[in-house]
Amino acid sequence: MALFTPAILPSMDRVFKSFVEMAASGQLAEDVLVSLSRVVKGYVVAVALGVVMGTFMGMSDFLHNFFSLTLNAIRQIPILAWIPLIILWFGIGEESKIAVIVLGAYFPVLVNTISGIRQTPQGYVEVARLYRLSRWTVFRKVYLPSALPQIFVGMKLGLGISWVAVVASELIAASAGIGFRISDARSLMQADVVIVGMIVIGVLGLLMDKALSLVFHKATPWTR
Amino acid sequence: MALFTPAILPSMDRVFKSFVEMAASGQLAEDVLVSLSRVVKGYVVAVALGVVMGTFMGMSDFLHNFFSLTLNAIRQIPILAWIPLIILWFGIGEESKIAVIVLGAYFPVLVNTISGIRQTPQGYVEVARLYRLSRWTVFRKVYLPSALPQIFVGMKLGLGISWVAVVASELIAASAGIGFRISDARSLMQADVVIVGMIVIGVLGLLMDKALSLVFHKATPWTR
Amino acid sequence: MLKIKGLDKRFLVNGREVVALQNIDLDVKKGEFITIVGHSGCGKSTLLKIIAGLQSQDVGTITCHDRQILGPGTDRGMVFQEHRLLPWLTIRENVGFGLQGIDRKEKERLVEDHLRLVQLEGFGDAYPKQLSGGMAQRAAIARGLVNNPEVLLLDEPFGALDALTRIQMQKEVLRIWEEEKTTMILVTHDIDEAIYLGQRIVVMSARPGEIKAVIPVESSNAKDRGSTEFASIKKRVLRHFFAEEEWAAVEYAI
Amino acid sequence: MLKIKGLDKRFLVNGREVVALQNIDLDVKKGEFITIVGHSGCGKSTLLKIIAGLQSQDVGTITCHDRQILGPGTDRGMVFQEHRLLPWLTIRENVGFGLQGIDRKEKERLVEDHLRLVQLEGFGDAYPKQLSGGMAQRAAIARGLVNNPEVLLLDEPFGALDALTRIQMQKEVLRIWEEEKTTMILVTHDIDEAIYLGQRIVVMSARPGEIKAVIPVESSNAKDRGSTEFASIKKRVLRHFFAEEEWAAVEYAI
Amino acid sequence: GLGENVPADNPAVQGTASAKPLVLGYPIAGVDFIGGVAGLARELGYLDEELEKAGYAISYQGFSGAGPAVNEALAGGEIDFAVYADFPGIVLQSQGVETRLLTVTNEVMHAGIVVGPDSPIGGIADLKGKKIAFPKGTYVQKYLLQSLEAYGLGQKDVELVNMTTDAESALFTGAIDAVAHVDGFVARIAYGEAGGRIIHTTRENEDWTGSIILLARREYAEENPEAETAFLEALARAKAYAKENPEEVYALFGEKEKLSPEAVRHLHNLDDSRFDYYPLELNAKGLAKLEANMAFLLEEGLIRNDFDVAAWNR
Ligand SMILES: Nc1ncnc2c1ncn2[C@@H]1O[C@H](COP(=O)(O)OP(=O)(O)OP(=O)(O)O)[C@@H](O)[C@H]1O
Ligand SMILES: Nc1ncnc2c1ncn2[C@@H]1O[C@H](COP(=O)(O)OP(=O)(O)OP(=O)(O)O)[C@@H](O)[C@H]1O
Ligand SMILES: [Mg+2]
Ligand SMILES: [Mg+2]
Repeated sequence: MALFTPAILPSMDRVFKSFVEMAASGQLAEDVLVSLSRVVKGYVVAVALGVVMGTFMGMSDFLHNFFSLTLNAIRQIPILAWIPLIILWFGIGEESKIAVIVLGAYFPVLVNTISGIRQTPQGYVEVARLYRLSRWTVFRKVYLPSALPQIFVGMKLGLGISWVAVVASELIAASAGIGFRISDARSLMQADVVIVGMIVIGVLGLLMDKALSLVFHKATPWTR
Repeated sequence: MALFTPAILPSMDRVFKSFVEMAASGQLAEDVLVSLSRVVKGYVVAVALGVVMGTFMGMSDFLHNFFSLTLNAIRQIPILAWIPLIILWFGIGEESKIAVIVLGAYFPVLVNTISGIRQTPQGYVEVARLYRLSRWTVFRKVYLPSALPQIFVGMKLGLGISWVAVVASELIAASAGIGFRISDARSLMQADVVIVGMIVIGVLGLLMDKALSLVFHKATPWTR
Repeated sequence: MLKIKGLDKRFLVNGREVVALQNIDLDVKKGEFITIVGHSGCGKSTLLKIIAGLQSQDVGTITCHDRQILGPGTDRGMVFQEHRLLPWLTIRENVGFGLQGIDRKEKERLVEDHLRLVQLEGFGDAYPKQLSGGMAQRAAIARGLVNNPEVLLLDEPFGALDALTRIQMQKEVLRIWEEEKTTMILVTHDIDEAIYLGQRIVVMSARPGEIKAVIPVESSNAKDRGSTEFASIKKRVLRHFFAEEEWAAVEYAI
Repeated sequence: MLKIKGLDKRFLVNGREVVALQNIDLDVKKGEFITIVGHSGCGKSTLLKIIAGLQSQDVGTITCHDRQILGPGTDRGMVFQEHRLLPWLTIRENVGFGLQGIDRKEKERLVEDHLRLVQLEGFGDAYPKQLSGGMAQRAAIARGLVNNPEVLLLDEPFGALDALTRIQMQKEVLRIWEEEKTTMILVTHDIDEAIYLGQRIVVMSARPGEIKAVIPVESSNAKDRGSTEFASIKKRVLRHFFAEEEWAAVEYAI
Repeated sequence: GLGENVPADNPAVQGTASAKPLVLGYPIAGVDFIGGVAGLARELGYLDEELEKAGYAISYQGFSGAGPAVNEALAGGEIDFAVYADFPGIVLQSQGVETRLLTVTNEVMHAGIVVGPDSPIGGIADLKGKKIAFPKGTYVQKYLLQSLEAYGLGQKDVELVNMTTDAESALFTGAIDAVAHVDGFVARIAYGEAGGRIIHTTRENEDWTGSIILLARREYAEENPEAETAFLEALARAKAYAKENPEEVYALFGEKEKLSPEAVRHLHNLDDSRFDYYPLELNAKGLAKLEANMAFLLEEGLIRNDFDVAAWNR
């Protein structure tokens, strides 16, 4: 079987030409901006929700037992199956697209945060208990820094999934966005556009991933 | 806006009736078995690949630098965009469906494994170096147990994503499977069937997740 | 002020029961300096953690100012056997870790004072992993002292210190004890230290961890390492450590 | 066999340079027992880790059997200042951690023997966190001894042990040294211990960490804690610890 | 004088304060273009004009998720009118979502079967034992099954594979032997770079074709009869324009659908530029086809309830 069929895997030449065309027409920039704004919004919400809920569930056994069954079940359910409900609850505007991204990016952050918080060495927690620090201080000074490396892993995964989810989200009523462009090009059999889209998302995602790594590096001076 | 439109969110009654019908006709069991077999195969491959690659990349800076750029870029690229290439490389049979699941489940396992391995306290690694243990022994006795909690988080996330990916995978030429059933029901506006599918996946995923937790608990007696 | 009555504590180790503490009775007066000596593994750390409220006993009661101890309280401070410095805080932040609700300036002053006290000036901005074992232990001592609690529990605080630093730290602790009237309970393996610091020495035996004897160090004369009282108390303490037949051989070595 | 020449080691702590070791010269003969004493933070642990091959020096050479040390080797074993027991291995597995390529039966026998030696029979199946501080330290000693390396580096191995256990462990180490002709380098804060065990005592000073003196303990008489030689060596060692003005005050207390 | 392609993502920002909003949904298969006479009406600006006159501000919303996505949006009340194939419309009404059929905009939606350029398959009869991809739940399914039957092939004689977007990938890699699909898709392969051969189309038998309908949420339709009238007026104007300027219309279709002139002719020049296949009224032929399609959906188990097609418009 051919590993390279131009109709599916066009030459790099052709891909590059498409890229230049899309860039020159301004369409690429528009698509990227639209999707980027969705990804950023959805991702920020997912991280905020995931870290907060994860912290609560990590620090309190009660909340963990209370929520984990439901959340673990929801976690398994395909995003595509949620879309009708998301349209029902969030409409077909931006909210629904952001909701899809949140749904995708939330769980890696949540699960990693819970695990990170729960793995905080008891010895350190005891020191904090000894001084009767407030829950908030204990979180800030003990749980959070201890869990940070793992929360960060969740954030990295969540970021990747945000980009994956943007395509699913742009299957709902969209007329721009890099995910929309990919779906579109797929039905138009424009393999070169699909590949351009993949590369653009790959590079963009990579840059954001690197930025995240940098922030993490700055935020954890003690690991150096 | 209506939060409950029967066409999208039918009554529990109706969902239950559908469930009974689908169960009685044997269709549900067939769908579940088909998808379960795909999930298990894809998941096992993803875990094996993820843990092995993650270990190598976690233990060797060279391999980490060598692969991480590519893998991080690939990680961001939407699964749906991969499908044409997956068809090109794996055809439209079972392999392609499993490939989609692997693509989804691989990265959570990989990223968590790398992070877990890299966070192994240097003090313990030094002890192993002191005794000039073979790389394999160091892995088995130091890195692996130290990374296990985080690898496990990756495995949990990967398992969830396997179920998410099964729907995408069954968009490729499928005629059975719970993901196919959901897509099919969605296009036929059979909300009750969609909801049955979601619940079945949720429960199945939950059971597998619990099983995983149990295995983990057994595998880490020292954390008790 | 601290009343311990009939304390029992057991642990399960691989299905087998290990009696860490058995029938511990001890009254500690306000402002008293108690030292505890005993075999490795006899339950000294466990006892301290129970007093701190970090572990709970299986049987028995323990009260502080006639109120049951059910958890940690700011009246009791502790220096752990392992230093337990938080890896993500600098030494300065670690020392000031428990200082809350006070003025920032005042906090800074207190922390700097205590860093100087344990001779870690210049290492305030270092992270714990950049310190040597003894330096980390000193930072932990500073963290314990800075809060100036009513009762201070010290679990082998000077174990990793050299002779000179050790003597200096002992003096500092004595000075603080005298000035602040802190109640001190200190675990040590150094019997000289136990005699030099303690008003009463609690000798514990291992498995089950029981109190074998409580030896008072009454005259201030006994604090003098060269005095005969010192030597006689040392002998009394050591005696409890060794079986009859060993004693003869060891006695001479002291 | 072990030749250290002009060793320097610096660390960066918050942008500031800390000289951990400076111009260290030391020759250790095969089968010799060296003890090292010095202020907390003077670089003792760093020196041991460099000998073990776990850290590298900035300047200087270090050879073992005339071969440059570039990394760890099975000829050198080490007991760390912190116990470093692997939390996920039982005590038995921890003790047998470095034993490789030998018969399973033989390995089991060796591990059991060493567990008995450090008085941890019955705790073989426990996990490290179920042990007291002293018990963990003993397990670490057993792990260091069981491999029977040519050179054994011991970093304050008895710091957390009570008087009795300590004496027993010291005796065991001496016995092994005599029987196996192991070259021993032991760091301690207990000067009595340094004299009792060492053939030569290396006294180090802090920041920069230099060798101040190497004091031989020649006659076997000096090992007797009651002897005048013992007292005089102790004085010589201590002298290096204190400044002139302090010395007068301290001398008396010894 | 072609209308601007207004941004459709946010219907709320459009129109004047007093104008009532009307959101039109439609499926997108690769290009954001409604297609057919409705697309023409939009591009010519007639839709905006007529609806503005009636006091409405129309906005357009394409769905990459095609028919099912349009249905979900209709059911969720997110869109008011929809232009799409009759199959998803029937599915929606049969599921009890209250809709009103406004008109049939196109009564002959063709489909075809395409094979790879080097394929030995010459016609439907050669498909025996072959792997054929088709989009399940669309009128293509009806066409495929009925045409196979017409050539004496049962469902057991071929291997049917359900595929939507990625059928071409499978065709090019040889994973499947033929694709049955809507006319546009077939033309795209046949007139595309990689090439392909059309072995059969519904032009052989009009009964196998599908139709395009204009559907409204019943609630909206009942509250806004003026919107319906204005909408239909715009469609009528577009049809009239097409009859007079066929070449411009073909050029417009070509540009919007990103198709070559040959492909456009194949797709749109069905009755020598008379454009009578845009009936824009509910005639007996259109209703009969809807009846037949509903019967097919029922028979195949794709819907569970039938309904009165004749009353759908009332
Ligand atoms: N990883 C490190 N990073 C930075 N500085 C370090 C590091 N390890 C040690 N140091 C510094 O090197 C010096 C010597 O440390 P070392 O641990 O060798 O002392 P030590 O003699 O063993 O002291 P102790 O008796 O307290 O254990 C100290 O000042 C310490 O701050
Ligand atoms: N978390 C635990 N789980 C199980 N057993 C424990 C635990 N903590 C302590 N023990 C057991 O309790 C006994 C007393 O331990 P403890 O730490 O109080 O001893 P210690 O007197 O402080 O000894 P050391 O002088 O060696 O520090 C030991 O036998 C130990 O094995
Ligand atoms: Mg203890
Ligand atoms: Mg040290």
